[in-house]
Amino acid sequence: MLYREVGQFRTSYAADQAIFPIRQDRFGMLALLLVAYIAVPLMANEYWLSTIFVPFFVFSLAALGLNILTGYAGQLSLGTGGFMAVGAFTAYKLATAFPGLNIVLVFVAAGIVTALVGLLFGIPSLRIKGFYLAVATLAAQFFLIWLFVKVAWFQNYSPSGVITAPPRAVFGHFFVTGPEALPAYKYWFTLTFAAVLALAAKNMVRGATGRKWMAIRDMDIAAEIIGIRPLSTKLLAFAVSSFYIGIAGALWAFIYTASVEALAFDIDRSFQILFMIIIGGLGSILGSFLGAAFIILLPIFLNNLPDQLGLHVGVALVTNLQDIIYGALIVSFLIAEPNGLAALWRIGKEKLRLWPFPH
Amino acid sequence: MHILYAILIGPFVTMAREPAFLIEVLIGGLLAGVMYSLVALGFVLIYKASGVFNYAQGTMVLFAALTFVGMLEAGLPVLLSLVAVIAVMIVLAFAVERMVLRPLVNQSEIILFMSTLGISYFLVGLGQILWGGDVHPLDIGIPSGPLTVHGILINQLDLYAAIVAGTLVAALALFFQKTRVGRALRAVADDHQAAMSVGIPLKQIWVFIWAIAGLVALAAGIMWGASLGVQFSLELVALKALPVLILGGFTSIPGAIVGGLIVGATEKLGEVFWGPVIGSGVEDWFAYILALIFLLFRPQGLFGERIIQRV
Amino acid sequence: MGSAARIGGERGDGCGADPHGSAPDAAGLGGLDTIPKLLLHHAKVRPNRPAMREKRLGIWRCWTWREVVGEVRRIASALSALGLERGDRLAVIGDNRPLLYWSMVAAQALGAVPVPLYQDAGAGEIADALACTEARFVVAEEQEQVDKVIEIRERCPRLEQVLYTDPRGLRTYRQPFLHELFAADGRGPEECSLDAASFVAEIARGSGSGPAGIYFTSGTSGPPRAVVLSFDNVLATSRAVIAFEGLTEREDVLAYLPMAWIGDHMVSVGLAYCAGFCVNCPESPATVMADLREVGPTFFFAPPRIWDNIRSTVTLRMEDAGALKRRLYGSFMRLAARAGRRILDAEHVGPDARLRYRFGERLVYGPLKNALGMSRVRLAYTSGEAISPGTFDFIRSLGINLKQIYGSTEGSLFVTVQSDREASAGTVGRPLPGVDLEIGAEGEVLFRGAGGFQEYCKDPAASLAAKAADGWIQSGDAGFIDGHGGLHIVDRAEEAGRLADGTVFAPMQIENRFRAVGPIREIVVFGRGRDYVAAFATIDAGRVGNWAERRGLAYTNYRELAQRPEVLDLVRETIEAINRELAQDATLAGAQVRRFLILQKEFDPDDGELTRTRKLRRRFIAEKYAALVDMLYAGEMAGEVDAPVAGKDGGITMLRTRFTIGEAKVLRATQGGAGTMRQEVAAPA
Amino acid sequence: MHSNGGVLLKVEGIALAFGGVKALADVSFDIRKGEVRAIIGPNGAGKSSMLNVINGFYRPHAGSITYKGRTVRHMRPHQAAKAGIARTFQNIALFKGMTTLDNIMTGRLLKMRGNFLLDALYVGPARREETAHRAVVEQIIDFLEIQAIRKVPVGRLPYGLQKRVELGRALAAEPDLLLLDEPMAGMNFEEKEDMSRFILDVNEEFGTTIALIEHDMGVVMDISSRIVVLDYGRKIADGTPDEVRRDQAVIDAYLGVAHDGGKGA
Repeated sequence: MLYREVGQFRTSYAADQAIFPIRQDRFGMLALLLVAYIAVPLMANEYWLSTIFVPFFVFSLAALGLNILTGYAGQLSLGTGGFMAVGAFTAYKLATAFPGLNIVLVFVAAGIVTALVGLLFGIPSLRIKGFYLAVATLAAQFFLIWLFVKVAWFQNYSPSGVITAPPRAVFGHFFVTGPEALPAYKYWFTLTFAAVLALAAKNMVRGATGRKWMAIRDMDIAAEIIGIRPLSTKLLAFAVSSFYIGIAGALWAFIYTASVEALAFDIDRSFQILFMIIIGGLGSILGSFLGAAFIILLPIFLNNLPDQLGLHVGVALVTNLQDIIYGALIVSFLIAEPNGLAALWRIGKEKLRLWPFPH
Repeated sequence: MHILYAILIGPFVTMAREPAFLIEVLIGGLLAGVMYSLVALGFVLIYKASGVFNYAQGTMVLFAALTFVGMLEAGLPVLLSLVAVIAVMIVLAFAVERMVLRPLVNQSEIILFMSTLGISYFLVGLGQILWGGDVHPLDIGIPSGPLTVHGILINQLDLYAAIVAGTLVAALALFFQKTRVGRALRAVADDHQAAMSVGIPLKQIWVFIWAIAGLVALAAGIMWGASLGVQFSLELVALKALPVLILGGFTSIPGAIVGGLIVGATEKLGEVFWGPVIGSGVEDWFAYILALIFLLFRPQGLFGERIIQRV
Repeated sequence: MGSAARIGGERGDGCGADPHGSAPDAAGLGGLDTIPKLLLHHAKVRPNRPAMREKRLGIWRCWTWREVVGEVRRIASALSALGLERGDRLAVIGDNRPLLYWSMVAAQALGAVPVPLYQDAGAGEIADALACTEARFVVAEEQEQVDKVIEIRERCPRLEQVLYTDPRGLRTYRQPFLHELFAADGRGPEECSLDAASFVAEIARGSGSGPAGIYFTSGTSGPPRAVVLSFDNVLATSRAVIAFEGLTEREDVLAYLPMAWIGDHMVSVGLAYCAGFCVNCPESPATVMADLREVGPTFFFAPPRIWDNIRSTVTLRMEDAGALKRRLYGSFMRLAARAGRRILDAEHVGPDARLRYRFGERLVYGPLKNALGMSRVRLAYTSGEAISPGTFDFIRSLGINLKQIYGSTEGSLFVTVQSDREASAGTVGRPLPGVDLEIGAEGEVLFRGAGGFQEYCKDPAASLAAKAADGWIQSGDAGFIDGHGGLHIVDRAEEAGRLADGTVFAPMQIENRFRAVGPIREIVVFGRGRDYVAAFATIDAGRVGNWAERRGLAYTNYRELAQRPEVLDLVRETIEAINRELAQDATLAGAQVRRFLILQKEFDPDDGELTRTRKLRRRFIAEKYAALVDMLYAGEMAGEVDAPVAGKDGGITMLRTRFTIGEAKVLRATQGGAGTMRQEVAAPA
Repeated sequence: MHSNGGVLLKVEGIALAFGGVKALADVSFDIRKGEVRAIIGPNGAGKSSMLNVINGFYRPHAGSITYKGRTVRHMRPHQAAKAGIARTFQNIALFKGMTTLDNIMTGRLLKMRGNFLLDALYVGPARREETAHRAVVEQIIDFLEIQAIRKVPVGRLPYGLQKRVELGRALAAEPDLLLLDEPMAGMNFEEKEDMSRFILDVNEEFGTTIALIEHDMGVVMDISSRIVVLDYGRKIADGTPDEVRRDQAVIDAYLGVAHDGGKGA
């Protein structure tokens, strides 16, 4: 009902293939970016910036990465946590080994290293599919975490196994890591990473690369017969996906928590991110963000619920109740909308465009 | 060079030097493997009958054991507790079919898989609320302590567990081969449509198979609980069963058994002989890497059917 | 495959550079009295305004006026090279395509006369038309049309050259008279044998009194006639309309009506070339609705049937909506029925209703117009036949400025036009400035004006009968002029009559009340010289199908649906409801429908029951279904008759079929209805 | 049909077996440039297997394939695709999650030179390439008259249209040899007529050589220039429609078996 599309016609393929071909959507996106870059840092307090928005962007990136692999290329992976750890520890090693290296480059390099590791663990995807592959990715998960726990070199021989991000600044003196870092700087920094990489992901999935991935996902035999090489396509998905996840891991370790141990990236983390893309919507960039928001906000909401209701419940009981509610919510969500929040969004938008017609 | 030696040759030298120890480790591993088989069996049953990769199998093991312990602690006699837990697992099967599987029928595999993750969370929370989060020791009267046979030490509990597991597996195999219900279940596994068309009610089959998986979980839970205490790490046993599945194939009962034995044995060998060299905790991932390498050569698993692609 | 795409610019900023050199000078043409002269004029005064768009290969291609001159010159040059000469006739057959429009203008530039034909006409109809107009050239769109022309070529001795614009499937055709007419884009500049100067010179030779084209009437009662209109007819009429409505170069129209219909020609050529606005061609007939939304025309012209369709589609689609939305929609549509038309007519409306209507505009009307592609429409016309009052009020109540015009091919489409604040379903408006109107002896509408046609092609007798020496033209319609000078059309003069008891019987008036109401799609009434009025109905398969599904009634095709007794009852209820309405109307009260039956196929122009513009051919239907008409006036309630029915595969077969007759209650006329035809109709059923 | 006589593809002595079941035994025939070649035979005669061998999906146990003068035992599917062999499938194998447009665009992938980095940045070359290929795909959409479903996810389309989209995807590769596996299966009369017209138009407009499997004998006889008849994995006849129609072996083995199926012959 908000849409007035009449008279918006495209005179070039470039315009027709734009990310937001409808004018109202373009304005909407612009407004969203303005709010994200200007309004939020002005209005939000430190708590919101550091414990909600920053992890939201970090999780969104990880979810984006997993969505590329699972949602677009159709390769189920349970190793996300392990790859995040690769990103985190690579960034740590690089930052401490080369103190002069720009922090952005450190993160990008961490992403590249993770991509290579992802490539390695993607090789079995040539031979195996579905849950066999999922279980195989668990090998990466367990092996990598074990590696970062056991091999002290990765933690620079820290006795506790915890790595702490050294202070680093962008543009000379805006500290984004370390004790002097301001929440707003951290916020802008992660937001920019998320925005730029989301744009890149959108570009890939709407282009030839994305079509290759989706072809493999939807029907690998037909894809092969029209000339798509399954292995290189899948490996590319593994690499790109791991790049995103690696950067997310590095951001997690450096910006969000500032210090972290390998166990922060255990199998539960993998499942958490998998939840995000399922709840958010497989094969949707927007869904990665929506899913991340949902999974981050849900526990916060559940935590505060007893207080809001004026109930006094023990901490242990709260945690257990949370688990129950979380589990039940996931099941009910899958039943209500198996295609995720992005599908709800899409349907809602479609309804608005067709309003008052029902379909 | 030293490190290569330590990894590639050293352990074998140790093995050769102490064959009795090797056999001891091997037997210990095989016995543990039987327990893996038991958990894997639960996965296979459900996957075969309903195409669901049931991640909650591990949680079911925990939940069953917790409930059992909880009832014992409440003062119920063993047998009554057992019956009560069995009843609980059957109720659980009904609930899962009614509230999860039925609404999600015809959804993709990954959605069903995610729903079992939801079930898993739910059961963990429920179990803790009902029975508390502490470690519960479980004594079911099996003598612990080692048994010496020909100079080789064998853990009695492991042995009994293996016997129970073996019996259960054999019983299940007989059930599937010889009974009418069992054959119906196999028919469902082979072809849902065909099973429906000959009048096998799919919904009942699902309840049934989940109930059986619950019983298998109970057996596994009691055994593991007896040796480790009933605690939340039991859930992780499920993760151990996954490489077993890869090795044996998701749909093969013999595969689950043989795969379990292989995983149990190699994992123990890895931990005992390689652990000192490359760090402890090798068993966390050893089986996975093994399974992964194995898969590269035999993608369908040990007993899985060869896949002929058609277009 | 693989031709480079040409990409136009955004709306309003022109469409890119001119590939054909600058426009020839239009000076010294001696007045803008022909369409080609207007073309040169626009290329000079608004060279970079869009003149034509076409959705092709997924995007909108755009041509500015300057570019169009180049295209037309190129086509003229090709036609001239093939021997087209002054005075020749050139037939055009196909969907609305820029190349076909330009071919017509190119022919005019060379002094030849374009003859647009209906693209869905059969080979026989085309043969008749070509023979009648003595066409030497045919420009056809694609293989299907070319095949038809080749098939009947022997019957048209004057036919020499056939050009086609879409080579698909024609590569193996070796006939020497076949030529491809290239689209210029992507093929590089075509060699143009006709240089700019001689092109302008050729155009300058044309004059306003010369023939602009030959257009076929739809032929509701009898075979179609070929009407010759001069440039003066077309241009004077167009200019009068532009002045009357304030049309500018900024309009957008969608060219989707058959090119052969005078309605499309006047809008897409006459008005477009006079006002200099842009004509948009849809991608294919299947995408018209989507393309309509994309273009968002500001001026939209449609015959009543399309408005009926829009209304029934809206109603049908809203039936699937949730309860809440349906209530919201229902309440706002009731408000619109009360206040919407009055607001549009700038009549007095209370501030409360006005506020609520504005609210409804945000919530319902605006989105609805957006969904229909009508958001930008500031002027909409309906013409060709009478529109049902329900549909007319429905469209206007949404805030779409729909107006009736009355006219005919012989009158260059426009004889009367409703002015903005006097639009109503009853009258068809007052005469267009410059047109005189009179009611003849038999109640027949007579008119005289600049748009009055020249003659019927090769039929001087008929010409003489229709057009008097002093320029008065007999419209063939019966009507009267009300106290405000508004014209009312009763029916075709030859159709209007009386029942046996002397009651006035105007079938069109009755049929209008029923068309597209509830389950009924079409209705045909009989009664002239009979004791009572009886009717054939066809049902709206979409709506009735929906209704049947909701009720769990089984059916597999139209025929089974039409045979269901439940459907007969449903139709009966609708007829009785409308009978009640008719009873309120003094002139129509005696002509309520008493007996009816549901036909087991829909009317189709291919079966001759409708004209190509989808008008009912009542007389043809009466003859074709004579046995059924007899049944309606015989006593029994059911019977078996050989009748055409829709077969399973969609084809039509003659089958001995059982028909059941429905009897509807007829009410006594209520006194107090005014003597006019004007009738406030309640919100759509 | 402008067959100009040159042989485009020749299979010789092809044999194929699945776990002891012989699918093809010593099958040889050729396909000439520009012709419409039909492969017919009763169910289980090995027709689909033959197509699968030609485009490399199955590896024959014996025999050779000579394509454009090069003789090999086996090409991998993507090699075959690269060499200009495209195909459609008996059970539609479209990418269900993608629109009509994207599905046909996948047919262009072999001709696209970009990489994922250019795609990610969507800068100059990637953008230009995307646009250029879109223009080609639009020609195919126009050709197949599917403008109205351009942006509809193919999963929502009726069967007949899906078949058309699949043909579009194969055409997008601008193949030299187009393999059609029962292009008209499950279609009604009108859809079959449309599809026949498209097949002939493809053959005529683009000069594409076509090999097709089809059950409807009427259609086969109408549109193909030469026909190979298989039965139980063996070739039993090969010739023009008229020759095949008169061939006693065909009448016995094929038409004799399928009384109802042989209506057109």
